[in-house]
Amino acid sequence: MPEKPKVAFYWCASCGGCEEAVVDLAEAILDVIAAVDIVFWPVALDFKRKDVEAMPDGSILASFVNGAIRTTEQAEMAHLLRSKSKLLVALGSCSHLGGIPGLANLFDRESIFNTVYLDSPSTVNPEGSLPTTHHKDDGHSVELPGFYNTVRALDQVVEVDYYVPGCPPTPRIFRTALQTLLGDELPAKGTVLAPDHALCDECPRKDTKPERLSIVEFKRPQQVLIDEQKCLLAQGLLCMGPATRAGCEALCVRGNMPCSGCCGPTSRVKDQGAKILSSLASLVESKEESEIDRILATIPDPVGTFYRYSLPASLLHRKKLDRTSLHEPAASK
Amino acid sequence: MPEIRSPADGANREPPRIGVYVCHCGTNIAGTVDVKAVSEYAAKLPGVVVSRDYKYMCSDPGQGLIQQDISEHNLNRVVVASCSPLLHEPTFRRVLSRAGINPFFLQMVNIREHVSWAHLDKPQATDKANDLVRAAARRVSLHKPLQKRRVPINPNVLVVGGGIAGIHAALTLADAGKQVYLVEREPTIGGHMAKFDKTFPTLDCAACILTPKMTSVGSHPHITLWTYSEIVKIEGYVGNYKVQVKHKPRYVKEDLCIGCQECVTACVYKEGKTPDQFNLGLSKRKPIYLPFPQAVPQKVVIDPETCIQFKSGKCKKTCVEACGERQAIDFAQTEKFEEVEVGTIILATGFKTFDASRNPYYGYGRYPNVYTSLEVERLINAAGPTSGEVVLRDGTRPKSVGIIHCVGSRDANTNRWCSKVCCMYSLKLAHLIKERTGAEVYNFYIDMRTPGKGYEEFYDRLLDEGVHFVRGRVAEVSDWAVHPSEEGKLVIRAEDTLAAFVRRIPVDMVVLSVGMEPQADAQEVRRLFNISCSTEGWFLERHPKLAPVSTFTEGVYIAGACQGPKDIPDSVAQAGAAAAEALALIDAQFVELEPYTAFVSEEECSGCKSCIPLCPYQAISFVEDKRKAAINEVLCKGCGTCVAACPSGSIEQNFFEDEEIFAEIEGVLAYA
Amino acid sequence: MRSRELTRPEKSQATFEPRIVAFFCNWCTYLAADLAGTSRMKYAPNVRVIRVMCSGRVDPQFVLDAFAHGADGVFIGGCHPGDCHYQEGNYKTLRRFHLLKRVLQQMGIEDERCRLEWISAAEADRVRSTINDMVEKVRALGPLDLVAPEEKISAEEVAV
Amino acid sequence: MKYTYYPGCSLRGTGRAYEESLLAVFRALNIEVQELEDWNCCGATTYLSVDELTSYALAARNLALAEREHRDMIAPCSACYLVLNKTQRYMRDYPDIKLVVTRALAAIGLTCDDHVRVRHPLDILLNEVGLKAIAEKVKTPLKGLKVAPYYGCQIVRPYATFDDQHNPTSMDRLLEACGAKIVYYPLKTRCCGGSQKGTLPEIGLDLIRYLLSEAQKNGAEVIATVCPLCQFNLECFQKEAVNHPPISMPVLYFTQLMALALGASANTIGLQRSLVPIAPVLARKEIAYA
Amino acid sequence: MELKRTVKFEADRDPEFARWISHTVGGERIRECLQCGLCSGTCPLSLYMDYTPRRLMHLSREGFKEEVLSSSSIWLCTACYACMVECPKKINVTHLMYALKQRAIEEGFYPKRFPIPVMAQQFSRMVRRSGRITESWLILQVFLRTAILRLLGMSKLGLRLFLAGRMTFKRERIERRPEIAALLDSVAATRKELAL
Repeated sequence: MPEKPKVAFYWCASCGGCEEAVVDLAEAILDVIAAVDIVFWPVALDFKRKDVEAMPDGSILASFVNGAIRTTEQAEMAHLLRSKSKLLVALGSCSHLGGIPGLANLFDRESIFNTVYLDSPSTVNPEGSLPTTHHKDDGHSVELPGFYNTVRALDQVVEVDYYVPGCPPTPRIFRTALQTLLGDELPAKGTVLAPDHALCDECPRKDTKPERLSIVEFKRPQQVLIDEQKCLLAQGLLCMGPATRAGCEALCVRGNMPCSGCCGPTSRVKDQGAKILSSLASLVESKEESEIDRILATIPDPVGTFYRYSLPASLLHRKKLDRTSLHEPAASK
Repeated sequence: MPEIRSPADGANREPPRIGVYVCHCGTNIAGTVDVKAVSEYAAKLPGVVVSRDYKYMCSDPGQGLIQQDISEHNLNRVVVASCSPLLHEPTFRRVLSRAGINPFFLQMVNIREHVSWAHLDKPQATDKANDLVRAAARRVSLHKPLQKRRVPINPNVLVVGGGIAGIHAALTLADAGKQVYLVEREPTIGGHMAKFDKTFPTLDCAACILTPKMTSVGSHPHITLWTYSEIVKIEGYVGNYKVQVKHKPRYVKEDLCIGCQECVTACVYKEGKTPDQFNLGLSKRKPIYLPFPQAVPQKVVIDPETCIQFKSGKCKKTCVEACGERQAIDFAQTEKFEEVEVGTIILATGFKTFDASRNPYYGYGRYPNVYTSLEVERLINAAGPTSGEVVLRDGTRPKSVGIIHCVGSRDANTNRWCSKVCCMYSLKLAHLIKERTGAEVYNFYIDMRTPGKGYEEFYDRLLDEGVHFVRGRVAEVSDWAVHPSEEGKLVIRAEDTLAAFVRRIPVDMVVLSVGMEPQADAQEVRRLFNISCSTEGWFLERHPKLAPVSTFTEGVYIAGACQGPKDIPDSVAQAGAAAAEALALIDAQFVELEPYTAFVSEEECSGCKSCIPLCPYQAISFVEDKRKAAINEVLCKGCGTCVAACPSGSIEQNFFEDEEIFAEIEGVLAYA
Repeated sequence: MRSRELTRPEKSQATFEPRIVAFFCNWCTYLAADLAGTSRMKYAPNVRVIRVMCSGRVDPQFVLDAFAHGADGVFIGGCHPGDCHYQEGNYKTLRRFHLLKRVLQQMGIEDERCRLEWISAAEADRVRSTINDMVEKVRALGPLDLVAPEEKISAEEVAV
Repeated sequence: MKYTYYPGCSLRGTGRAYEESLLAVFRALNIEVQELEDWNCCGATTYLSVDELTSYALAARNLALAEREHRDMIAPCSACYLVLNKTQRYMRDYPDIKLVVTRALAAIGLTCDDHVRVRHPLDILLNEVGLKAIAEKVKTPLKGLKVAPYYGCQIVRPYATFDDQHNPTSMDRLLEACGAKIVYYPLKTRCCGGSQKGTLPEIGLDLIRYLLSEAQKNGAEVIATVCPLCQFNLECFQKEAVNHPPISMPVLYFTQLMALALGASANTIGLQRSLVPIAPVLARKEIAYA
Repeated sequence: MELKRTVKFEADRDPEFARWISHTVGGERIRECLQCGLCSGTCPLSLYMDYTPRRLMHLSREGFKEEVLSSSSIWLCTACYACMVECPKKINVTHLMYALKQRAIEEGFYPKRFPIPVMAQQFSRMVRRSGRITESWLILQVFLRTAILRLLGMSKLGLRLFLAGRMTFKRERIERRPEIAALLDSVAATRKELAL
């Protein structure tokens, strides 16, 4: 009997939600088990890295990697799985776009370390020790993964064949993705395995959105009693739906929460944040600069809002801090 | 289950075969840009098959060169690096068409206006040119074939302004059989010219040449004359404008009034009490009045500000009695709005004269016998307040008159420009005043400007007539005497720059030759019609030499002094030109528009409706059955605002597609 | 991965010449720039103009793309408020611009690097002065060095 | 209201009455002034003709000293008022001048950041105190005393900061508030010849003659001035300027007339210093003053 | 009658002078002058000028240094600013008059005992010495150096002023006189250094 196609799962910088999503396939997981042979899945099964290294190149049909790349180890694993697999699939927002961990790109490593290991009030770290790549302790020395200055989406480190969007991908998205991959003809390389239009299309509240929306204020969910039927944008809530890829069947909106954009942009958009920004700002109801600013000020954290899942993969980059000049201003010029 | 499609990409696109053509434009470009280097650089760019530089790309041989290459090297894309696309894009697109490929496979690079003429350093200029060419090459490979849109031209024409320019344009068009709507905001047409007595240099009577034209406007079968009316709204595009006109109430039914003026005689006011603005306040009129004897239309107007009936409601209404069964008077009249559709528009909104009180040192408004030139035109006019008698406020004849040129012209403190007509009309006034009063007349001028047929000869004539010419800008008109001969006179102090000393000249009357200014509401008008103004506020022509009556808005033309100071002959000539431009468009019956419209890709649109409120032309609508947006190509003007705002990237704009612009951005920035 | 065409050649690092991408609307600022040329006004050669029909066409993506591809500054030129050839396009630009500026600030990109100016077809001299002014301000700020995740991981990134 | 006060040299010499009356008016209207500490000559118009840069430095020293007080500075003398204003403007407009002056000040440990407003008493009285407040405080109304308001040059020319350049009216309105009658005076901003009378007498005299006879022709009983030099010229050379028939036209500082109206006594405001006495006129008008 | 050559040869021009006037403070727009004569007309002193201000503008921009610097006009200007305010080309005529005075003094272009430059020099001396001006002394010194005889004519007026307390011979002085000297020296130094 022909052996079943091998698949692997791995997680990098992520919360583990995507692993859950796999489990959430519920009974459908049985079909998966039936259809494939899982050769590597650190969360669920006891395989070691060396086992993978032992495999011949390309022997895995598909590796599903979730999580962004933040450490050297994650990068190494990404490369390893790439070489062993025919298909490398980015699973979930973090590996697809950088995800929540990607918001760390608002700051550089040094400031992050300072906050986390030194400055934060809850920290007790008298000798001010910071993460390091090698550590000596009575003769023994250990090599530890290095911490990059920047968070990356998977495809910013290795070539990726397909993307399964979502934070996490809904069972439906994941199932459809699997079926597509197991199907006879594969979509073009680089395809995001979800519909290529925006969420509004499958939003239950689509018809309640007025044709002429004009924005006078953004409210935050906790500030209002949210009408269960009405379009959230029409209620003054900042919903990313119009700029976000469909496929999730608007789960959040059905849960009476605005879409926060986890499935990323459509294939026609390079930068999800810029697009929703453009669309919403254009609708602001004023021609007067100070009034425009007043209205837009009701978005407290634009980057955190518009780029919640997509900062690393976006066109928006942080300016390098000239650390030397920070330390001794004189040296700056 | 949601369908999964591979994202559309340019896989099915034919590989580009680009030809790059760098123009020397004589030395205009080659002087500052190393054109050889640019074309050599271009030759190495991906997709470029041929790259050449040539003296004049727009010349026949230049065009031939491109056409030949297209067929020989079967090029499918062309980049021309020369002047601004606004100049020669059409030229080179025609070349592509002639060569049998879609004209929109062309990309122009502006290395003249934006590079060679703007920079000095040759290496830097050449670098810039390279960057721009590289970007163009990348962009052009992505161009898609497009077709221009043909729209029909509505043969009706709107003419705004009933001065000599508007009148002439309207008549020209109407005589050609076109339906003309002539809109004038005053109760009568005629404009400034109607106020003049004689015209320079021929001294023929203004009324004699203007009145016939005015009456034929009033009676022309193809002219709808709307006086006391204003344009309030205008929408549409070339060939298809929808115009809304507001008719101000004159409280007299135009169709019933026959202009007999019995009502005026009958008015309870035995004497006029209100300054008559047609005579610039030099005479008084009644609340019900005819602007002036030759007014067209011959319909009276009631001024609600001064009419007792309007102020107290308790008037004997002798005017109504006098009007009798005609019942033309209608106190209940209100403003009316009317919509018309036209294909082309001619703006002839004219000018206003400089407010002389802005030059306090000439004492206008302080000394009664300081007049503006326009006031003196009325004094001289046989139909004017003094029936042609040139007299001072006290009714006596001036024995000496000083005419001061350049009031509100050539002066950084007021208007920098030369008003062009003042020298000539000042000569005219000097002649007429001398003729009527025999007074000593002094002209104070900076430079005597008499370019024009018969103008210099007229100046000679004035010199012969013994009018004094003092070359110097007057410093002050005052009433304090230093010398006994100055007692009770107005004293003009100026340097006689030819004699090289300062003179004090006592006169009885001072005439300020005020310059021409843009109309007070020029800015609003230009916004209404979507055209530009020069920094001074004159309407901006499309090209100062080659398109003097066209504007940047297709189908809107300008004529007369609204475009800049002009005398009557020039205004009339321009009016004719504007009419001809309109006729040309009408006779062509169609106009071709750029295809730069936006379109919604139906299967991609999510129907989020974000775009709908953004379109000022209501071109975007929500198609209920499909639950997606759609753009009406005819209404779309191609600004691309909706494209930039579509959150799912489902709207594209022809010739300005995202990928094309990205290619251009990354092209100019690439280090290669 | 980020291609070599994006990394500043050594020589241009030695003598920093700001690279500014400009988006000019076809009816006002582009014409003004043409007029500046025809009137032979001289200004800094650091700006590369991209023509759009209306400043309203300027998608914030364009601005970010320019920065991401090595622009040191971005300059958007449109018609004066109320003068837009398409009635209101420039107001949309204005609104987007105000929000975009805040996003850029959060990423540490200085205000002077992104500029919106209303320049009418007649204001050739404002094209000259604005460009010169912006080039000088950006020159003073120095090259815009961004942390680009799409760039290859460099050795220096790992060490602590 | 508190201001720094820059008298200038003339108000310590021929123009003493100006200072006396000015301070009297300020007292009456509760305007506090503090004399600029160790002020020096502004350089006046004369210095410019010897050495422009130095004259700016001189003026700037005063500006620098004034900046320490963080108050507006009042300069009653037209020449001072102009020179100080002009220095500020030229330092803004001409980098060279700014450089030279800044260095010079540095040499004596001063800096000038151009944040002091140099203002004229007319400006203060009209725009800070206001006509109403003044009218209320009038004790001895001037009973239609016919005044020719003479502004001369330099306070509205070249910089019209607080009044119309061609037809200033601030003094007119202030004196009317004190009950005076302003006569038509077309020469109100014409030059008095400045120091010409001292240097080229015959020329100065002509200008003075025009001014005096025009005032007389328009029925003025007194000429009000704002500048020590104008006052000096118009008063001290009347006999020389207008001889047949001789003229006797009192020439007072506008502040003397105001102080009078506000109830100050004659010799506290320097009326006794006039060479052409005003007393007869006041007597004729039956304006009883202390 | 005495005849002299009136034709001017290019050699009579001093291009450096022309360059200087258009680069000196206030001369920025002198080349734009359209010779309208408004300045002359509005000038209260032009009654006595040999060259009207307008002519001075043209002569200087053309570089006729001799004529300009030896003209009486530059000394007549009282800086009333009428010309500058009204000039249709916004030329700072008044300031140019100052510039010309300075140049004339530097190059000694004025008649002996001519009071105005003397006055100016006395003025600056007194400022340097005392930091302030005592009018009485100033006038006295000027007359001593120019027209002693006129002093007698003036004495009567002087006396009346003295009695009125308007002529004091007590010298006005500032406290920190050295500062003035330091100030002036610094200016001189910088001027030399930058060749202004």
